[in-house]
Order: sequence, then structure tokens, then C-alpha cells
Amino acid sequence: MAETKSRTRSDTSAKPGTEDLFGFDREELLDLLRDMLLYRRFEEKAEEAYAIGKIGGFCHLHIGQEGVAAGCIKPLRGDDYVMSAYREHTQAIAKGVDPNAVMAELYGRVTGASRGNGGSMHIFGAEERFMGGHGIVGAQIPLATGIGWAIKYRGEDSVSMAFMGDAAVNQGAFHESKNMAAVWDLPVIYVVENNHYGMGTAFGRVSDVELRERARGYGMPVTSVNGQDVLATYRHFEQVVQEVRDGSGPQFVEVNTYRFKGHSMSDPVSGTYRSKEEVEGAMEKGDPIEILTVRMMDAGLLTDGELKEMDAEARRISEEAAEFAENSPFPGPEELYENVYAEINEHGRLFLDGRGEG
Amino acid sequence: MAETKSRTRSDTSAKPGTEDLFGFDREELLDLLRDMLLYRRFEEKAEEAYAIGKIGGFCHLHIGQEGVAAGCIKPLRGDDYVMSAYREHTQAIAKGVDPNAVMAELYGRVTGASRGNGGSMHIFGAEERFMGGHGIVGAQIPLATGIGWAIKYRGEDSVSMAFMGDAAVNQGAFHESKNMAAVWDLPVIYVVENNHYGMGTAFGRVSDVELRERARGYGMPVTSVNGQDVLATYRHFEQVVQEVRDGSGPQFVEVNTYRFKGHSMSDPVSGTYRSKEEVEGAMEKGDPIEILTVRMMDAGLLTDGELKEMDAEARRISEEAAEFAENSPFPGPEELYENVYAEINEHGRLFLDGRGEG
Amino acid sequence: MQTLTYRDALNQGLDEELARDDSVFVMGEEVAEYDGAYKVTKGLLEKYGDQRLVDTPISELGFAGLGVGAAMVGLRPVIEFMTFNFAFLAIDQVINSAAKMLYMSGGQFNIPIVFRGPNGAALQLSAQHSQACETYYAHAPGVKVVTPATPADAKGLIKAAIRDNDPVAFMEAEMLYNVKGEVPEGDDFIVPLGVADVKREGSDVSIITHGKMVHVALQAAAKLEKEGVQAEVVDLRSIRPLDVEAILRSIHKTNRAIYLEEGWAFAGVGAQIVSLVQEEAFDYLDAPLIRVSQADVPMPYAKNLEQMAKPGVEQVLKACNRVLYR
Amino acid sequence: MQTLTYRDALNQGLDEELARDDSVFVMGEEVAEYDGAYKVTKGLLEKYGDQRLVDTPISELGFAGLGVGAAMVGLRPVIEFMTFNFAFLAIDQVINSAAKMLYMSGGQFNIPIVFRGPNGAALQLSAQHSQACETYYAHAPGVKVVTPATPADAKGLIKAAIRDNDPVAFMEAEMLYNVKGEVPEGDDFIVPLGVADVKREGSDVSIITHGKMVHVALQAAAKLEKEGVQAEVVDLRSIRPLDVEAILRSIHKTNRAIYLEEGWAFAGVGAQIVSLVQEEAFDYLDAPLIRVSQADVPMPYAKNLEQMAKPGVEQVLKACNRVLYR
Ligand SMILES: Cc1ncc(C[n+]2csc(CCOP(=O)(O)OP(=O)(O)O)c2C)c(N)n1
Ligand SMILES: Cc1ncc(C[n+]2csc(CCOP(=O)(O)OP(=O)(O)O)c2C)c(N)n1
Ligand SMILES: [Mg+2]
Ligand SMILES: [Mg+2]
Repeated sequence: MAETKSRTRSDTSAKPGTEDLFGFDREELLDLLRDMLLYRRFEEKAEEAYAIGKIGGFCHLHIGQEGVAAGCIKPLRGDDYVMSAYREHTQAIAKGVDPNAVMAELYGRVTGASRGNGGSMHIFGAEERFMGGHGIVGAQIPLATGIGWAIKYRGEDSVSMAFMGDAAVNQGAFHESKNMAAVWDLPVIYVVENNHYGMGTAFGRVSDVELRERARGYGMPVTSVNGQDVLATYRHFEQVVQEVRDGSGPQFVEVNTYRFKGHSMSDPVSGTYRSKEEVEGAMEKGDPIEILTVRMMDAGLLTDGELKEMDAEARRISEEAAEFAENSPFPGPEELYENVYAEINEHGRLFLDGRGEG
Repeated sequence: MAETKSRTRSDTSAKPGTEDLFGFDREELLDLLRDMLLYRRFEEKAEEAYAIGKIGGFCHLHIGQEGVAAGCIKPLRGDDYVMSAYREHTQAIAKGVDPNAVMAELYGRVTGASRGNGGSMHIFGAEERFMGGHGIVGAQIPLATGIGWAIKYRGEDSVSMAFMGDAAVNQGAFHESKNMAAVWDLPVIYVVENNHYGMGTAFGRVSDVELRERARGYGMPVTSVNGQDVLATYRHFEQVVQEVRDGSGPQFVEVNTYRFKGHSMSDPVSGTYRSKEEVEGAMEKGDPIEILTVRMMDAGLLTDGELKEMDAEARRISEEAAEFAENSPFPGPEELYENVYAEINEHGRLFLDGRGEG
Repeated sequence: MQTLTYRDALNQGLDEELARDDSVFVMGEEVAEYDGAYKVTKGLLEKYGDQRLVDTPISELGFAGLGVGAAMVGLRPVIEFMTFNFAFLAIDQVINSAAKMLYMSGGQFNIPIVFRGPNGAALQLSAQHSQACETYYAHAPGVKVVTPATPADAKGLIKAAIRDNDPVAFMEAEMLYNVKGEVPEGDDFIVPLGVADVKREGSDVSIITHGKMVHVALQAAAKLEKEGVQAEVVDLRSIRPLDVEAILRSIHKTNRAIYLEEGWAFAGVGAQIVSLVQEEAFDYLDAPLIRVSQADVPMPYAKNLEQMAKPGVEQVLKACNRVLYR
Repeated sequence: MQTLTYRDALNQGLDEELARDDSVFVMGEEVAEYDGAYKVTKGLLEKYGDQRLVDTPISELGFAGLGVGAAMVGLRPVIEFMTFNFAFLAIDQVINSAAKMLYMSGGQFNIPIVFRGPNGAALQLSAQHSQACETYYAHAPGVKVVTPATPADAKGLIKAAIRDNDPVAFMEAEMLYNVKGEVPEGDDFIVPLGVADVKREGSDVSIITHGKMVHVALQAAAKLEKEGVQAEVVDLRSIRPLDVEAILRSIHKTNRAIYLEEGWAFAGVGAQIVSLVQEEAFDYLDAPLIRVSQADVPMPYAKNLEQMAKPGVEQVLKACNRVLYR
């Protein structure tokens, strides 16, 4: 949604199931809407900041996929773990990482979630149990499986949620991880955000079968949900999370969604690999925020004014995050050699670049 | 079969389908029997040679799995390719590599299939299109897929057959390869020799589902056959090979079999991971050579004398191979630096061990 | 002579070799329809079709191994890693299959394959996208390693690498793709493997280096000249085969040298060159050989820290002054 | 003091650390029911159960990554690679995840993990089962690397490695498992990381080495003594952290040294030590530092060629004589 605008029943008639509020009460619906608005405005702010050089490196936006962040992560408990790849800003926020810390990380400041060491692809929040932020496609899958291993090892009842993109299922790590999780009954939820493209490659060009079929052959439950419908997604994950928490063993969920922006900042929104029409159609029919907005308005649970207010609030928080980042210092030079090792051994030299002991 | 012994209908009545000769004529049956007898005696000879230190390193015997070598490979044409892992002696012979060259390779002599550079795990026969002989579990799977790629690239009608063990399906390479072969319709036949153990690990301990289930999710045909029944295996592969040759795209075949010996020379036949009873039972009921022998005798197509004669011939060939190997020279010292590079560039130094240019 | 960017020079080299030899094909992520993540293969799909420019799934281990298998039967694959950072997933097929195949098959299966892609750091890509990986390939006999620094070298070496009958790790750099330079015309232009290039003559101190650091070395040399110091910049171009003679020639002339490399010092390429030089030219050395390298830390994201972590002109000057005892 | 094999010393060290700390578990192929491919974990399954001794599928990348993930939340995994040759499949999780996690998370997630297993050549295992892989791990900051040569060091270092809060590549050797030696009793016996050990004192020439080559060095030193040459054998024990002081101390004493390593020379550990020594002790060197290493070829199978390929006493003597100008 470029701009929030009021809606009447007429122009939403196309949208399926607009009546269905899945039994959420107004407060819950407002919370979800508030969350998604924040994700959207936050990343639009990041996009701006990137354009003027405040943010560097690779930056992958989640715009269009906010329903996944809210719908999958909000049903989790604070002591559950979430791990993701490099398109993770909103997921970090959804798991509780302070937007200021996320933005400051994008700016490479010491107040950032990872002290400015990680950047956009490596947001971490130990306290919030947001486990990063990983840049090697598929590498987070065994890592999140290991967190599931640790949970079971300690007899805890939290769960480990592993996000990955559709293209990541072609990595061997996906296969090896699912097999181990199945053999050892680990409390891991493998969530594929199927936005149908890995960079410029449509999933159908690198797989002979539907994505969910690729998860077969391990004996774990495989389900799909429409990630643009945050309410359906939330309810689906409520159940999956409960089942896994209760010992169902690992589960696989395909969440269908769509990327409204380019793969990264350097990638055009449409062009070589997907048509302008396709993208516009998806944005018109499949905007998770609009879908929820319209439903709530149709149900009389949201007024234009309220929406504008919430949106203004989301913009304010994003604005403040940018200011916080802007006003935060860069890491001091002494940080260069910090956090390479957790333990500087009493004996021997660990840094051998001839620059002196750092 | 420790020793060839005559059989009467009575003591074979237990064996299922002993009447079924799958329409093979006597000459064909004799050929298959002759082949399997050779594989068996050849490896028994290798076992002897290993015991007295003529053969070193790792040595993995195929004894008990001869039905796989004959049944899968004999239906192939000379211009088809076979690639395997490290339990490949008999497969190399089945594809046409001279037993003398195989034995000499085990002995590490310059007359060996790989000039003594490879040893038991790395038998290669370029002429026979036996593509090795690979020691990293699963690594041969992408390699054989690449041969399939090359066949298609050149518009040829040969096929690429990739052998792997049951434990190899847990490698990511298996998953990545099948996906690519399916997407690109490559003429590759993935053959899993399911002998139910990877070293000391029963397949059921490292997979939640049956092996053939693990091949699902790529949209390729998945079939199973009893590898101890060489005739059934042969007929099955005749059809699979034809289909793949005719453009079916890749196929996956599980061949059920059993390893009569330890994993390698240092590994006991039974003990920690499988019981004496289990092994003896398998040898009693599932010896591919005995099964064929009995069927032929029952059908009056083989006499005791003929069997003894063929067996003596197999022993003679194996004996000769050992003598050939024994009498062959070791590679000359000049070979140390040969075959590291195919092209010694005109400029620059390729070998930097300070020993001089080798 | 034409002036091309490093990117276009590579593209031209690939184009000529694809035209010249049907057995050459290019495979990797986004190389075809997307023209390559860094547009190095731009336009080649239309020209050669989807059997010769092949988009892959994200399966580095799988498609690297597929390439090696295809090379076993005589094709000449050019496997693109979107960056060498991702090649860690595929390195088993490079080291255990490609590099050892000819040897363990007793000379039966050579592997004429090129593994190419950008190597090392760009700007603020942080720890997992900024590693310089030369050591991981150059360490192993059976592999050849080249690191072109200029458009002309990029074109001449990619052609030589594709025609070479052994596995070649061909390491480019994102930061070099837009660098312009003169490139000889004609598809007979080749830069043979194993020939270093003196990018700048000098008699006082040798700056031996490879890859994108060549440009840092030249900047440093320019500054040194202002101070009356003539630095010689030796660009190895190939790390294996290694032009030992060229290195020793420069040492014999200057008697003082530093090694400048983008990556980490510990068992890096510099360590190899330094060891080799003192083994073979000990008596020619008037000072120790100093290595200038990345700070011994994963690459940080923050702009200021990244700056500090990367080897720069200042460190080169300091090192040169040290070996010049100034 | 007890006399143990290297194998049993490791087993004892693992046993003590498993008993000491519930967060320690051992995972790998055949480590549990089979007692380990080389029996290093013998008896531990019965003692600690299948949650703490875990047989894995053959999925090196997967279970290495699983271990790193478990370490992120405070477990202390000991991941066994049946041999380091197979770890090429897993190295992405070691270099890109384990080594960089603490840094890229801004200090939030340290990775207390040990990757252990035999490294280098045994007897006639040929190209794919004989590689010495130290360089692949020591090159990267964020990893620590140890290579015990004796039973006592094996026990003392495995305990130190497990207690260390960072990723440690713990490199053993099949050829050492049966080596016997005295091992101090008591589970407070630790060999700290970063402390080299002079395995033999000498004043004429330093043989600096690590891992199984220590024994070759000692044999060579014995021969040299007969010729009246006192060789000092310095066993690094840890490659990272590196005991630079111990190396320099020996150089200051002997002024002549060679580096002996099992693996390849190009950008090997030896190259690093040689470079470092001439950087930091240039004026103490009366002769170049010579490296003795594996022939620069994949390991051949044939007995005679394998013999030639491996670095042996003869080459060590030659190298020592060369630096002694005898
Ligand atoms: C191992 C590896 N290979 C390649 C890349 C480069 N790369 C980054 S993202 C990406 C596409 C991933 O697509 P998908 O998994 O669908 O996630 P999405 O970007 O759609 O969220 C690629 C190829 C990488 N980071 N890691
Ligand atoms: C990548 C890798 N990991 C581990 C090993 C050690 N190893 C050799 S064979 C083997 C078991 C393989 O079993 P399977 O695939 O079933 O083949 P089989 O031996 O039964 O024929 C293992 C673990 C190896 N060679 N390569
Ligand atoms: Mg995607
Ligand atoms: Mg098996």
C-alpha cells in the first residue's frame, strides 16, 4: 500500500473471504495491523536511508511479506527461538528486537543489534532469542536444527523456528537437516517463505515439482498457508507451534507470499525475470496490510481515522529509529579485534596479521 | 557359498520362485552365473591377498552383492557409463575392466587399472567407461549427474548409472543431484545398493522412513528390486535402462541386497551392529549365486559338474590375476609427479614443495 | 586497442571461447536469464542458448560436482560461483574430486574446468560475503589459481584458463568489474598461466601482490615516488603455476620486498611467497619480507571498521618504509 | 603416572569432560554403538547414553551445523569427523558459521564447539583419505587449531579444547592412536592452548613441527646427535593460538631452523611460521628456513610412491644439513 486510503465494500468485493476474521477480537486485530504497518514503514525508511548512502552493503527488504513475519512469529512465546536468512529485519522486530537497534545495525552503528558488526544480513537478538540473520543460503537450516536439538537435550518445551526462502530448499543442508530432525524428533518448524523467486530465478525453473512436494520423504507433516492473509497464517501457526511444543516432532510449512521490491537494493522490482503486470497484480490483490485493513473496515472494526493514526505512529517509530541510528556513534576502533574470540587464551598469539595484538 | 555343492529339489523347496527363469536361455544364465562366480572368487582372492599384506589401505568387498553388479550393469551397453563409490571391484569387472588390472590396482602396481595410484577405492576404466571408484560418500552422485548432463548436451543416447550405498542418501549431494537431474531431464539412473547398513549403522537408525520414500519429492520414477535375484534385477534394469535411454529422464532404483563381509577388512562380519544369526540367515537364504545355481539345477540347465568347472575357471582367473599383480612392477619413482596436472604450463612453477621440479 | 571494463573484458573472453569451442558451457546461479549477478555473462544466453548458459538451483556442491563429471567426459565447463564465499559448500568437489581425479585415476581423467567468480571483499558486505579464498585452492596440488587485476589480464587469463586442461580457480573481484583498461583486440590474445607481470618498474623495493591489491600497490608506489622511492609492483597474476623467476628477478634487483594481499595473513599466499623467497634468495635480502594483509578478524560491517580491516595504502607505505629502514 | 595409548588418553579426556559438564555431548558417525570408527569413544555410550553419544547419518554439513546451532544456545558439542578429509563437506559451517558467529553477532553468540578427528595420512589410503587439512582451519580468525602429538598432550588438549569458549579444530592422527606414553592422572590435568613444547633440547638447529611429524623430528634428531649435531625439536601443539615466544626462543638459541609438516608446503602452516620467524627474528637467522613437507602431489596409493610422497627422516636430515651448511 503506497499510501493508506479509505476503502468501501465495493472495491474489495474481489477479495476472497474478506469477512473471515478467524475469531480474532478487535484488540488482537489492531495489534497485528499495527505490527505490519510498522514493518512496512520501517523498511520504507530503510530504503530511503539506503538511497542516500546511510546504509551500505546488501539490504534485502521484506516489503510485501509482512504477513509472514507477523503471522508466523506472533504465535510464538518469548522463550521460543527464531532463526532466519538475510531478509530478516521485520522478523527480528516481530520477535521483539528494538526497531532502533535494527535500524542502527543497518547504519553500522555501535548501538545496533549486532554492534554494527553484522549489518542488514546479520541481525541478532540474544535476549529476544532472535538467532540471526545468516548470509549463506541454507546455512541457517542446520543451525536452527541444532537449536531444536538443544531444546530437546535440555527437556525444555520451547520450539525452534527456521525461516528460509523457496530457493533454499535446493541446498543439501535442507535435506540433511530435515532428516536429522525427523530421526531425532526435534521441535523444529521449517518455514519456507515461498515468494516464488530466488533472486531472478522462478522456483519452477529449478524444481520439477511444487515446493511442498519437495518436503516429502522424511515423514514429517507438510502444510501450506497463504502468508498474505495474516489471520489465516497466525491461526495455522498457533496450531503448528502447539503441536510441535507438544512433541509432534518437526513440521514443515510453506507460506505463500510475494516480494514487492527487488531482491536487493540493486535489483529492479520487475523486468528481466518478472513482469510489471505480475508485480502490480500481486500488490493490488495480495497486499497483506490492505487485506487486513479492508476486512477490519468491512467488519466495522477499523475507521479511516484509526488507520491513519496507526500509520502515523508506524512512521513516527521508523523515523525515530532512523534518528536514533543517525545519532549513534560508529563502533570504536578498539572493537576491530573484539568478539573474534570469546576467550583470549592466556598463552600464545591469536591474531597473526603483524599489526600487533590488536 | 563357501563351497559349491550339489543341490536337490528337496533342500531348495524353501526358496521362493525358484522355478522362475524370467525367460533367459541357458547361455545367458550360464553367463550370469559365470560372472557372479568370478566376482565372488576374485574378491575371496583379494581377501587372501589382503590378509598377507599384498594389498593395503581400505578394501571393501562386494561379496554377497554380486547380483547387483551383474544384474544392474550387464543390461548396459558398452557406451553407457557406470560410476560407483569405493565398494566397486566387481562393478568395474562387470563393466569390462580386466580382472588383472583390478587386482594389480589393489596390489598398487603400475599395471593396475589406475596405474597403482588409486587402490581399491579408485578403480577407473576410461575405455570401459567405468568412471571410478570414489571415496567421499555421496560425491559420485553429482559427478555421475554431470556425465548425464554431458550425454544430453551431446545428444547421445547412452545412460549414466550412479551406484551409491544406502547411507549415501543422507548426503545433501544426493538431494541436489536428483533435483538437477529432474529439472534438466538427464539420462541418469540412481542405483542405491541397499545392504541396510552404512558401516555399523542400520539404515533405520538414520532415517525415519523406508529408503525408497527418501527418493520421493523430485518427480522421478522410484522402483525397488531384489538384488539377490540376479534375473529379476537384470530384467528390471533392462526396462529402466531402455526407458531412460528413450528419454524418460532420471530414475531411482533401490536394489535390496546384503553385505556378507565386514564393512572393510578391519570390520568384523558380525558383532556390535548385526547378529551372527542375521548374517548367517542372509547367507543361507540370500546368496545370489546359490539362488541362481539352484534355479538352474532345478530347471535341469546346470549340472554339478558344470558348476564345478565354472567355479574352477573363476578361481583360475582370480589366481592368475593375483599372479599377474604379484609379477607386475611398482610404479617407477618418476610417476610420483606425473598425472597431478594434465598440462604442465610453459611458464611458472606448479610444484612448490622445494624438492625441485619433481 | 579497445578500452573495456573488467566485466566486459571477461564477457568478451567468455564469448570468444564459447564461439570457439562447442564443449565450453557456462553454468551457475543467475548466469543466463539474469545475465549474471554481476552481469559478467550479459547477452550470452541469447547468443548461445540455454544448453550453454545454464541457470542452476542454489546447489553449489551439486553443480560444481556436475561440472566435474561433465569435464571427466571431455566437456569444458565454466562454473560460476556467485561469489567464492559460497564455494565453501562446493569445495569438496574442487579439492577431493577435481584436483585429485587425474592422479587417482592414473592419468585417465583430466578435469578441464574453470571455477570462477568474485573473491574477497566489496563494500560493507560483512563477514560471510567478504572472504578472500585464494589459500583454500592454491594449497592443493591439482588446482591452478589465477587472479587477474586488469581488464586485459581478465580477458587473456579467462581464455587461457578455459583452454587449460586442468581445474582452474579463476578469482575475480566485484570491486574490479567496473575498472576500465585497454584490451588487445582479436581472439588470439591470451595471457598464459604462470607469467607474472611487472605493473610498475622500480629499483628500491618490491611490492609483490596479486588481484585487486595490485591497484593499492600502484597507489602506494606513486606516493613513494614523491618521496624519491622507486617501488616495483610485481603482479603475480597466477598463483599456481607461480612465476618464481619473476619474483626472484625483482628481489635480486631491489633486495627488499613486501607482500600485499587482500586476505588473512595466516598461511596466506603471502606466507608462501615470503617463505619461498627467503628459501631461494636468502642472501639477496637486506631486510625481512613484511606481509600486509587484512586485519586478522572476520570482515566487519561498520564502514569505519571495514576500512581499518582492509589493507590499504597507508599500511603498504609503512611496510615499505620498514623494509627500507626509513 | 599411567601409561596410555593416544586413543585411550583421548577417551579418558572425553570421559572426564562428559562427566564434568552435562552440556558436553559427542556427535558423529559411528561414535556411539560402534565405539567410534577408530574406537576413540569406546564405552562412552553405555556410560552416558544416546543423548550424549550420538550416531549421525552421513551428513557432515548437517551435523556440523547442528552442533554450531546447539553451541549458540550454550551446549558444548564435540563433533567427530570420521576423518578431516570428510570435513570439506562441512567446512562452510566451520568457517562461515562457527568462526564468524561471535563477530557478526556483535559478541552475542560465542561457539564453544570442538571439531575433532584424524587428520592427514595413514597407510595407503590414497588421495581422498590422506589429506592434512590444518591450513584450511588455521587460516581463518575465529577458529583455534590444536594438533596433539603424544598421549599426554592428547588428553590435556582435548580437555582444554572442550572447556574453551571458541570453536576448536582438534586434529588427531590415525597413526598416533596406538602410540603409548605417560599421562598424568587426575582430571585437573590440562594442557593449555597456545603453549608449545620443546620435545627435545638442542643448540645447533631447530626442527619446528606439529602433530605426528613430531615423532619423525625426534627420530631425525637422534640421528643428528650421532653426527654430533644437537637438534632442538619444538612441537607447536597449538597452531592457533600460536606460541610465538617459544618459536623465537629456539631460533635465538640455534639461529637455524627448518619447519617439518605432514601436509603440502604451499601456504601451509610451515609457510606461516617461516614468514613469521623471518619477520620477527630476521637478524638471528644464519641460514634460510627450509620447509620439509609432503611432495606436492595428491597422496598416491602404491606403497613405494606413498613412501616417497610423505616427508621422512631422510628429508629432515637433508634440510637440517642444508641450514647447517654441512
Ligand atoms: C550459498 C549461497 N549461494 C548463493 C547466494 C547468493 N544469494 C543470496 S540470496 C539468493 C536467492 C535466495 O532466494 P530465496 O531462498 O528464495 O530467498 P528470498 O531472497 O526470495 O527471500 C542468492 C542466490 C548466497 N547468499 N549463498
Ligand atoms: C563423506 C564421507 N563420510 C564418511 C566416510 C566414511 N565412510 C566410508 S563408507 C561409510 C559407510 C557408507 O555406507 P553405505 O553408503 O551404505 O555404503 P556401503 O558401505 O554399505 O556399501 C562411511 C561412513 C566417507 N568415506 N565419506
Ligand atoms: Mg524466494
Ligand atoms: Mg550400506
